[in-house]
Amino acid sequence: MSTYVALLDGGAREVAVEVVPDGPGAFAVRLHGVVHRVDAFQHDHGTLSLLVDTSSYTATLDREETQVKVRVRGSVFPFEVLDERRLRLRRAPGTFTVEGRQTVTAPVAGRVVRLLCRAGERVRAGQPLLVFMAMQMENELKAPRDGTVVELLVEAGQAVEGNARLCAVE
Amino acid sequence: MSTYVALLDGGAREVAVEVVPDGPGAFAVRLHGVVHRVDAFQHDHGTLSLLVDTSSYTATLDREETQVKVRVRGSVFPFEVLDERRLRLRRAPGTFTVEGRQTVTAPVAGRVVRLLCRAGERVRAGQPLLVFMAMQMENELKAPRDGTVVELLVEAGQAVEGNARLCAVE
Amino acid sequence: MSQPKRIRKVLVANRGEIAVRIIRTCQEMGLATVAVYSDADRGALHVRTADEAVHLGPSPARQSYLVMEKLLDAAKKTGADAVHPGYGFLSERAEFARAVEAAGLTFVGPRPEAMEAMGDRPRARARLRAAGVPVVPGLDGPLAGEAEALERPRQVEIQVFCDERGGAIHLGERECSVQRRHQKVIEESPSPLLDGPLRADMCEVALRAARAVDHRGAGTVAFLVDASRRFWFLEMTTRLQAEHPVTELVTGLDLVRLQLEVAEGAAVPRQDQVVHRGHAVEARIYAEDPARGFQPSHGKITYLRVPGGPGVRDDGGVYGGFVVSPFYDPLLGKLSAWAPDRAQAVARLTRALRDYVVHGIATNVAWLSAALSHPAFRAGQYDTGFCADHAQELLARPDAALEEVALIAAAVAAFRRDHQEAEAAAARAGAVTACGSGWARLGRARGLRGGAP
Amino acid sequence: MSQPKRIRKVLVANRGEIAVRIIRTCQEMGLATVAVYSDADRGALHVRTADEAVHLGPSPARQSYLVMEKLLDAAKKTGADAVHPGYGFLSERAEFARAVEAAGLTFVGPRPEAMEAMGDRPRARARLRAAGVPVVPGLDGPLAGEAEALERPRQVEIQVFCDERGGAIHLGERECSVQRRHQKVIEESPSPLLDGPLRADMCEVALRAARAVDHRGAGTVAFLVDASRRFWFLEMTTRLQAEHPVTELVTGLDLVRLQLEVAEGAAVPRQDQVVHRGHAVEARIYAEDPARGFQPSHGKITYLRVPGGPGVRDDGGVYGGFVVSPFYDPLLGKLSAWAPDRAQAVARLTRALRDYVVHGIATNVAWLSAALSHPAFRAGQYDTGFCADHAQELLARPDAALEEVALIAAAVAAFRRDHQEAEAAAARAGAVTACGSGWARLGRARGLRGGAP
Repeated sequence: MSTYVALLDGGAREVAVEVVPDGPGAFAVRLHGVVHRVDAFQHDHGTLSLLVDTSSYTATLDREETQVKVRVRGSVFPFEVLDERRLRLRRAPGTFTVEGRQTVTAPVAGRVVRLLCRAGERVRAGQPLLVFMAMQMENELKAPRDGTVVELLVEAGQAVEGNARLCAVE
Repeated sequence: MSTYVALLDGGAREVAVEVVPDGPGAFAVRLHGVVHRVDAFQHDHGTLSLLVDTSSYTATLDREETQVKVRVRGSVFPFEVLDERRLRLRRAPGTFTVEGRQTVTAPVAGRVVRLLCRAGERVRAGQPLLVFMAMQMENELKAPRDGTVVELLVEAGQAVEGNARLCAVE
Repeated sequence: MSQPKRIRKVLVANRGEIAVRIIRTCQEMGLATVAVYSDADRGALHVRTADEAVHLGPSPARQSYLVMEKLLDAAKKTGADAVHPGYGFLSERAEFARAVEAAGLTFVGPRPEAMEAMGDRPRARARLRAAGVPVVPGLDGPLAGEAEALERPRQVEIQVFCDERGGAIHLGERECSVQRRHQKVIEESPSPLLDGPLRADMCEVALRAARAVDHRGAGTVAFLVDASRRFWFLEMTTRLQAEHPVTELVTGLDLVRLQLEVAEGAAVPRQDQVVHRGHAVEARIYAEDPARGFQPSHGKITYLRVPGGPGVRDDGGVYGGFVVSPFYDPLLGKLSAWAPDRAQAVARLTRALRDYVVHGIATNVAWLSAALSHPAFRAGQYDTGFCADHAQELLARPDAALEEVALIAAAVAAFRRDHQEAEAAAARAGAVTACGSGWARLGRARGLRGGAP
Repeated sequence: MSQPKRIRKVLVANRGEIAVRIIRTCQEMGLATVAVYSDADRGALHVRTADEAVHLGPSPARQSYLVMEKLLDAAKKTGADAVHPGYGFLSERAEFARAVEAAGLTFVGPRPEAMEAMGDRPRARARLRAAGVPVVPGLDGPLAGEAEALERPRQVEIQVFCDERGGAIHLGERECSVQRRHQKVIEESPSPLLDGPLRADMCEVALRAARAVDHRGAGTVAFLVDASRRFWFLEMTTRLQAEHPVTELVTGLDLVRLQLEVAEGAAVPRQDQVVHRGHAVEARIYAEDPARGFQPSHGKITYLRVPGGPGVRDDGGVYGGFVVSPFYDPLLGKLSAWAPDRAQAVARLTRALRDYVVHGIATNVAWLSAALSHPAFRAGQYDTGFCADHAQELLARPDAALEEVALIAAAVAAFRRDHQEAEAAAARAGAVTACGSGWARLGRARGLRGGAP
């Protein structure tokens, strides 16, 4: 089960949605205390055909990071969708930014192609820290917050396992 | 200028078509001694809008190696299109297979990832000889003909320039 | 006579173009709609078009669209108060109509008794002969081979409509002689064969037949007409026909609306209120390959563009991106054209077919154009032997005049491909972010003019 | 009177939906067609639909579609013998008509003198007043502000058709009061305002106006009608109007065919041969964003699905994959519906708009649905102030009942994304051949149900 929290009206309202997979394309979704049986079918022109219980809808999702605009039958609903982890971070008292030491880990097994930062360097959130390669593709791994690179545990060319700790920013 | 030769009616007829680029999307095309001004526009659903002099056509091309089926206004024309090099090979007396020593070269600068053959090994046309990597993508380079690997000039991990000779089959 | 009830929510016990067609009229009438679907049809247009949709079961029709209990369960689950059967599937199964009515729902169609009366062909013929309807000669027993019993017959059908109050009208005829292996392909109204007196005779006999079985709702009385313009009853279908659009185009009536109104107990219009205007022709677009013996074609429709403009009607059941499965009739949709006269209507439909673009699967569009352009069809002089007689002529052969264009297209495409491969080799600079399984792809993305001005 | 000639090849001096519309009729009549295009329109539908196409020049209209010499050169180069101007661009420039005829070609439109007579509005009004046509009061001089001079007027236009032989008929009226900033958006025929006597009066006056300027071909006489049902001449256009489909749907006539026939010297039908039937409504589909002050929207149409079914007509000028450029009018096409009565026609158009799917750019489709559903429109009680009066009501606001659906859609989509990312991490085995700029892409390709049964 995964729980998502949608922030509506610019954060004034908060709605929790629980999703449990239930066969191919099928889900049980709890919303406002009611469990709906949902069948989702992705059309390749980018719309989602949704059967909610028996009702048929076509939804178009326009996503940018955690912001999403959902269009259903001509109505457009903008909101922010957070998963539990992001929500916890958001709820850290007094601030809505990422706090504490953040460790950057390898998403899958692969190889560190290049380092783009040095230990002790000040970095901004979103700044690329290193180039990581797996499955023949390169990706930049980015700083999760503003801060200092307090640990740098790998070097260029090094092969690492999935979830290996690469560096930390604090 | 490039010259193509189309083989029609299963090779019974042979027609030469010369193509000279003439600005973005524009070409001068000589066919049966007449030069046509052609404007070609590729629609992203896979059809080609062609203006031949002033006439407007929509062509759909279905290609498999050198065989191509062209559909224009409901008429379908199957033929084989060869460029000059292929035609020369075809015209080698007595046979329609690739003859002589064939050298495999690097299509662009890159790195040899893995060797899939050894010097002296017998190989079949189309059999992968080595894995070559460039632009973060791996490609297999294949034997151009049946024969023996008479030269193997690189080893796994070696970086090479574009057009570098990699191996030869004879 | 059961007491008809006001209909509020209609379950459409069908799929494809006819399900979409029925849902459209329901929407116009402000009625809620329920679609049903099999595994193969989860992404189908009728599922997306309806307000609600209920899964029936596996793809084969006998495990989904033909299972009465599943349909009744779907109606119950969604609170539908009426069931429209469309055509095919359960539409002529009296047992289904009976079960629907037993569940307290309205069956949009005739009473089960009328369906049974017509479903049993030998008995139906006897009954009709007693009512003075001429029946195809020598055919009291056998069920097959009607068309063969007469020489070169035409098949002309009369659309009738009857209500619960004794009202019975006809909406003129449809000429249905363009058939391939007994499957209609092109239909038109009026028939080029009929004149006023013959039409009046046939319509009168059709109404006699409908009354003889106490018919209710939409019905079609099919006749065979021989070379001497004598006609015989062939069969009566007690449901909407696929080719109903030609009748709608000529009369201006919406037959699905009429069906629903009659099912609610309303009267049919008076005969003198039915005014015929102009000429309509319909062509059925099938996913089949005429070059391979009309073998059905399956797979994803990668691109679809349907024609429009004056007098053109598209009744589609698919969309770009839909996957045509092998489980059902390969009918993708129907394209119809109306015009003030037959020549213009045929020219219009031919023009429209030229604009019908389907990629990804084979269709009979070119074959339909050839059929419409055939001199016998243009002259209106064709019978049920048309498709077989002209089978070779109707298969598209390449137009020699276009060979040069095809050669130019192939050469230009080859040039671009070669050119782009060369260009790609020189384009390494921006390559890190490129996506591709080979070098050529990068080149194609950069080197092509197209898609943007 | 110049000797009209048989037309064989028509150059269509226009673009977009009206060029496609004209080409369609030419194809039905067996006439060859020549399209013209600017840089931005190389991939446009009219270029692909015509038999031939000639490049005019850069994208701005003043360097392409408005350059008379380029159009004449194109006609000469292709051997066209007639020029159809469509609407807008050069369609009402007497100078162009004169140049076309001087080049020995047929101009499909009025004589240049009639265009000049109508183009000079103050003189036209004086001439018409002399002919007994009531002109908007207090407006002998000024060219602007007609609609403001009357309180809450309606704009009703009469379609007329005149031939070279003195024949002049009307094809009834079009109600054109739904206008946003003087741009028509929804039109219908007949007008809910007119009754028999008022219609007869207006049509008679319209024909008087057409005769007063010796008009030939298609013309439209626009009137303002005040709350007391008095009417005044506003202007006369001497070309095809964008909204001609509603007249075609009601009369069954093809106005482009009539234009071409009249240009060849044929007579118009007799007035008593023009029979009106039912009701038609048209909505113009614009690439504009009502939520952002109706700002035009440009870019690629990534997906397009147009509605069909009974009584629906699509006059489109674009296709899925086309790039809408900022250089021209943002009209993508027109969607019209016909039905036996007004309520059914409006319900039908509303239903059809629900099925109109455009991805990639913003459109006014939801706004049109809101306008058609507005009580004032449903009641037929609206005037030229309709759009401004109800501006706020017509802007789509989210339907609160759908919020739950949107939440479910977002949560399911998020779940899938997260799930696929996790799955992708476990899917390294088959990764060498994968194409993607990130890990998620691989997962999406593998993890999604969709597109195939």
